[in-house]
Amino acid sequence: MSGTVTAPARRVAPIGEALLALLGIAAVILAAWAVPWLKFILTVALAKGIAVLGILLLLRAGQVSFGHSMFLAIGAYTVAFLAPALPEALLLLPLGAAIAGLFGLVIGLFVVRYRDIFFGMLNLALSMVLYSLLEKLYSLTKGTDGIRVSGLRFAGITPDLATQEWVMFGLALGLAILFGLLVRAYLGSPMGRALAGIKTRETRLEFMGVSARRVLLAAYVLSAVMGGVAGTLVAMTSRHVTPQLAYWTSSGELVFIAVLGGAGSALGPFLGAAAFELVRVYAAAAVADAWQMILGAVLLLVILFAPGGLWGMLAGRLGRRP
Amino acid sequence: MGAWFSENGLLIGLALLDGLANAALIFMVAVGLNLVFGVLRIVNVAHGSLFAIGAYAAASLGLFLASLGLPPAFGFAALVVAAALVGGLLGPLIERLVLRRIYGQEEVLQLLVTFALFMILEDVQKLVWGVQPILQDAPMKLLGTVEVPFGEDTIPFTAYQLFLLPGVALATLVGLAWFLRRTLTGRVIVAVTTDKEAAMAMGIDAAKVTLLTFTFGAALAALGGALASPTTSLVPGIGAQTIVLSFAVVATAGLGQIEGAAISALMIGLGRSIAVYLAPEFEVVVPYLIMVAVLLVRPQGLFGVLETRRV
Amino acid sequence: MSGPLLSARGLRLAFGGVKAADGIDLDVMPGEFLAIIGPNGAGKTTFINMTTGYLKPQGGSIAYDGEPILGLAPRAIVRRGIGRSFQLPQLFAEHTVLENAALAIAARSGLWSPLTPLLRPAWRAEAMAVLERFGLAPLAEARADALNEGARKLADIAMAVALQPRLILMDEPTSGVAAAEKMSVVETLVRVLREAKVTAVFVEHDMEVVERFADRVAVWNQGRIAALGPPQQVLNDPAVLRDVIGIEPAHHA
Amino acid sequence: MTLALSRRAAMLGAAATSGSLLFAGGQAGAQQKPTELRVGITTFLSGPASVFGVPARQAADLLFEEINKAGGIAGIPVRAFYVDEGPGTDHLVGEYRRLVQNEGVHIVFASISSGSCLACTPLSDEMKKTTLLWDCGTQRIFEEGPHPFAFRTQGYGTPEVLAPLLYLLKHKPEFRSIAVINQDYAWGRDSWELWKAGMDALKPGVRVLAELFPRFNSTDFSTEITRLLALRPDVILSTSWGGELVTLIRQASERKLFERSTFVLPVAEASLQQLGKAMPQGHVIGARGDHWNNHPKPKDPARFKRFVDTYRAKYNEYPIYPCHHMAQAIAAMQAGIARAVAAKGGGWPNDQELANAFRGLTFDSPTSSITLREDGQGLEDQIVGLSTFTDKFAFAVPKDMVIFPAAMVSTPVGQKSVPWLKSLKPEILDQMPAPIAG
Repeated sequence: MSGTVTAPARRVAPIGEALLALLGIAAVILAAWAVPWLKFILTVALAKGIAVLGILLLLRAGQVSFGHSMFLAIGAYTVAFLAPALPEALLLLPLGAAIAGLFGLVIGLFVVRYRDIFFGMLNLALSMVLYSLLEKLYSLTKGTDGIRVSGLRFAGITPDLATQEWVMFGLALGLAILFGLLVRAYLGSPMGRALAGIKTRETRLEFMGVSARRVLLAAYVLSAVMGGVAGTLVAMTSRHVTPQLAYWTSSGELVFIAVLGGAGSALGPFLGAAAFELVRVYAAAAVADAWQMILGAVLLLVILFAPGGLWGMLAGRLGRRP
Repeated sequence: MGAWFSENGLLIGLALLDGLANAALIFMVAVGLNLVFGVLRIVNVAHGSLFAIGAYAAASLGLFLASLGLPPAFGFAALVVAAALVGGLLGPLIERLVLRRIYGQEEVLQLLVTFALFMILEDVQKLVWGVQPILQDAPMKLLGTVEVPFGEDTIPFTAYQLFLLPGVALATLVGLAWFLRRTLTGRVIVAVTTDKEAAMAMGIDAAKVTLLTFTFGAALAALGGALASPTTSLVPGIGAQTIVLSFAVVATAGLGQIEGAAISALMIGLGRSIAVYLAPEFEVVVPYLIMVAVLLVRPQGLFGVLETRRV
Repeated sequence: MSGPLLSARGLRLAFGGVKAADGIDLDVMPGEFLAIIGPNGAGKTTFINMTTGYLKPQGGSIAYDGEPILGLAPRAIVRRGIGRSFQLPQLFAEHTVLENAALAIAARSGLWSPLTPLLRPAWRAEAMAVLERFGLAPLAEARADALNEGARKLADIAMAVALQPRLILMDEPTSGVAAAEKMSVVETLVRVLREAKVTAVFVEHDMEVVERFADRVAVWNQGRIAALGPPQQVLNDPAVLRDVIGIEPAHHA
Repeated sequence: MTLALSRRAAMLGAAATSGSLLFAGGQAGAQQKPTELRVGITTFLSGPASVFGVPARQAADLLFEEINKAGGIAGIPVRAFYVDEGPGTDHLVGEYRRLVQNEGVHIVFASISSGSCLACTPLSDEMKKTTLLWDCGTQRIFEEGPHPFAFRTQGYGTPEVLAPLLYLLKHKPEFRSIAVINQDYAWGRDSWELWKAGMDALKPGVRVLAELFPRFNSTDFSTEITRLLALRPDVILSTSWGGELVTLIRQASERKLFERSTFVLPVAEASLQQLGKAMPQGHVIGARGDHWNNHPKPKDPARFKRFVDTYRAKYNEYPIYPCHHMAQAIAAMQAGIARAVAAKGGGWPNDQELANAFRGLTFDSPTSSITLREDGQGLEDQIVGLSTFTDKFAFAVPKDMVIFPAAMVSTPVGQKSVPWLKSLKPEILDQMPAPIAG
């Protein structure tokens, strides 16, 4: 078998990875320029990719969070709640990230005591608590209809529609690159390497004088921050937030994207997110009432026949080159 | 406190009656999920879809039988037959074609495979049964209502929800406990749940046990759906809600725990009903709060056993 | 001469009805190699687990370097300088041997900046040095799960040694190692530990190994120390031979 | 296969398929008449609200087929691009952009869900794309700010709540207590707020015994029904719809709640076919408009009958109100485009000119005439009655119907619904037309 989700199949030389990343960036910019409506899709895809980077960190520890979209929702609702008073996007972004990170720390202190199914289910339960509250506290959140985000300013300027789309796209791309590099460095650091230890050799970590919980907590908080960043980006791009962002199927989608893209590289989540959004959009356009089935079938095929995900397939191909 | 209770005590009593029916339905689904987890070590997200398909199949079959002019009592047969059909057909199909290929792989892949199945089955339901609500409440009507005294007033409850649902759940619980402890097949399932390697070393055909358990679990989910069908109209999306509640029940109970599932289903069912009276805003949050609270105190669930697992 | 490095007094621990430790008293002197022998289930691994904080005894005390360590978490005990290796090697299977060693070095230095590469030059050099001492340098780039049993055992111990402990507890360092390479593995091991001035306690079933490398032997039986002394003396004790070892070692005559 | 879809491949694919459309849908200048009229339609094709979305889509398919057979609109065929509202608002806003920027639609029909409408209308402002709000009911749309490119071709929450309220006050003036059980989302909450504002103005002192908002998409109301049975309110209001309403009515009637309290069900019409004979008689029912199958005096009876019959023949069920709302949007589109083309002397209108044509437009539905006010809101009459059974239908229909003229029950332009309802005087009841037996 050529590798698995949580462990890279084969290592691609850093130079190859960098080249691929550059190629990807160029392709994304080209596509956004050539096809205006794709700009929106790609912005959302980049944002989700950032959230999936967080999932990837946890996957390295063998842990699946089936409730991670709660952090995305926290970031998004931070924007929705604060935008009327504080319409400055460049402040809302770090604020959303920080608040999500804070939630990540509090929730993390609780959930890092659990492993495997319990870890996944607890995250699921907590995200459902958030979802239910967002849905139920109608006077605050406008319930399932959600809140519209309007009148954002960027460094004090209110750009016209087309400019704002480009600004959001640029922000998302920039942050995707930033977090991609950060996660890449993180995974190469002792903190990142120790994550794999949680999956199989937690005892050994303890007998190296390392607290496995702290290793996992650090990754969890970072992943929550990235979820928050993704949420703020999604909120500012779609300019409408709903509790659906926190529903368990949304979290399932993030894990879906992680597996689709492959966890072998920080590029995986973005590959996965772009493929996911595009398949979804094209499937929805082609067969509006069976897009879910098509996505499900894609997921099934990937897991059964290419468990390394898109990155695994790419890496396999690159690895064979002389 | 005393005054409050005399005022609300009766109402809470009523809430308990509602909670019981609710708990019975959640239990039927959760216990199948838990059984499957015990043997396959897979949390089956598509379990909720089996619930929904069981419900749809039961309603369709019931309506079909009624259209043949058969008496409404056949509606009950439809519930059982539909559940058996769904479990007996879809169960082996899913296990053989899909799950079998991913045993021993990483947990996340197993979970996602069932998530993929869930997505596919959601649309299959729409393609087969359409989107208009379907309902077939002949079995509920047939049993009529029971007047429960409430102060000077009486409150009508359907006998279906007051007696039949809890009765079937109880019978399932007792039957399952008997099956697992007293029959050879049941003991084999317990053995595989407790220690798969050891069981295989003893010559147990794990493939057969897995297939059997999954089929059985699927039938339980379908039966849960079939039993729910007379009380509700069937619309797209009922599977997604059911499964996430079942997760809460199973995690609260402890993985692989049968009796535990009954007790946590009861806690969650009653908790929700009481919340409708006391704090309706929080009704939806109650199951998850119960789960989180339980896991805070007992990380392995109410009845879960640390490290060594058993049914 | 200074006092004992490790001192256990009256350790008691029972699992159900089975007494895994029934009043263990043991002093380990600095610099010595102490072998623990005894039948399966005698409580040898339990002793290691209690000393390293993995199991909590129901009674008794353990002092390390004169200070009580009972009740400390494993990682706190490790930080005080007690390392251990495992009967089944606990390596990070997805990582290379080099990364495994480097991770131990990173753990020891407590430097967990998320932006510092694990294989920064200083750590890489030190990890390579450790691997070279164990003769594992040629395998540095191999994935841990691709090693044979002997190399895995050595790598496991190398990780413990990379933490620079003063005392190391090894659970059957030679079990599973092919007979042909066993002696060379042990020789490597002893050489490295002597060089690093590490005191060692090791559980061992092979009497030849015990005889050649141990300074003292402690014989475990049913949660007690049945005999304690130099190998020559203990391994010739008829009671030990009969009750504990059970069979007469063929080479011993 | 999709499996092999790498990012690069996907990009190339996207660029290739959209290449020809890159410059579609331009805005100003001399407009060339397109070869087809592209209509983007957002509707629920998945999730619980697909009980509305799918029949509406069926109605649209049927009508477009008819229109195209008869030569299309302004001489060009119509082509629909459907978008599913099911996946959520964030997905939908992307799809709206795709419709406009990639598919190059000329007009958009937006949404069943009020949430979707609230998200899409600002997009219509930004992209200057004429958008017909074809089914959503929130009063917030036009009351919270102008939307120059958006028009609602049917009634909305305020008249749909006020008409049943007036009907109840006339039918059962002596009621003293009420309970509400609504779905927990904007429509459920907003409709209760509207109702309460009107009720407190027209009949102060009614006791509210319970305000129940079970979560959206609930499948069991046993506990809520027990509570309502114990409380014994005179009237129970529920603006719920779809499977939830069916479940509520079934469970409540089984447990004799309909014998204890009078129900007011403003959105009942869409569920009556499902309920069949299970719908109790003598309760107040509404249709979000006037398109009951037993409408006492439809404006164009032949057209009404033809639409219902064709729909029935094709889909084996009666059209429900979303089908009629879809038909209204299509009729509005036909009238609007005809007007715009006429205003340009036969030329093809640009986006601005198309939008202008809809302001103040009057168009005919099979049952009445609907005028789009200057704020974009359509004026659609409301018919409310009491549930009953006739020989003609296998399901409940209203009797003692009152046709409320739209202007009477709609908030005047420039005012907000809640303050306006609070300002109502009981005299409004005198303006109410007399009931028609039906």
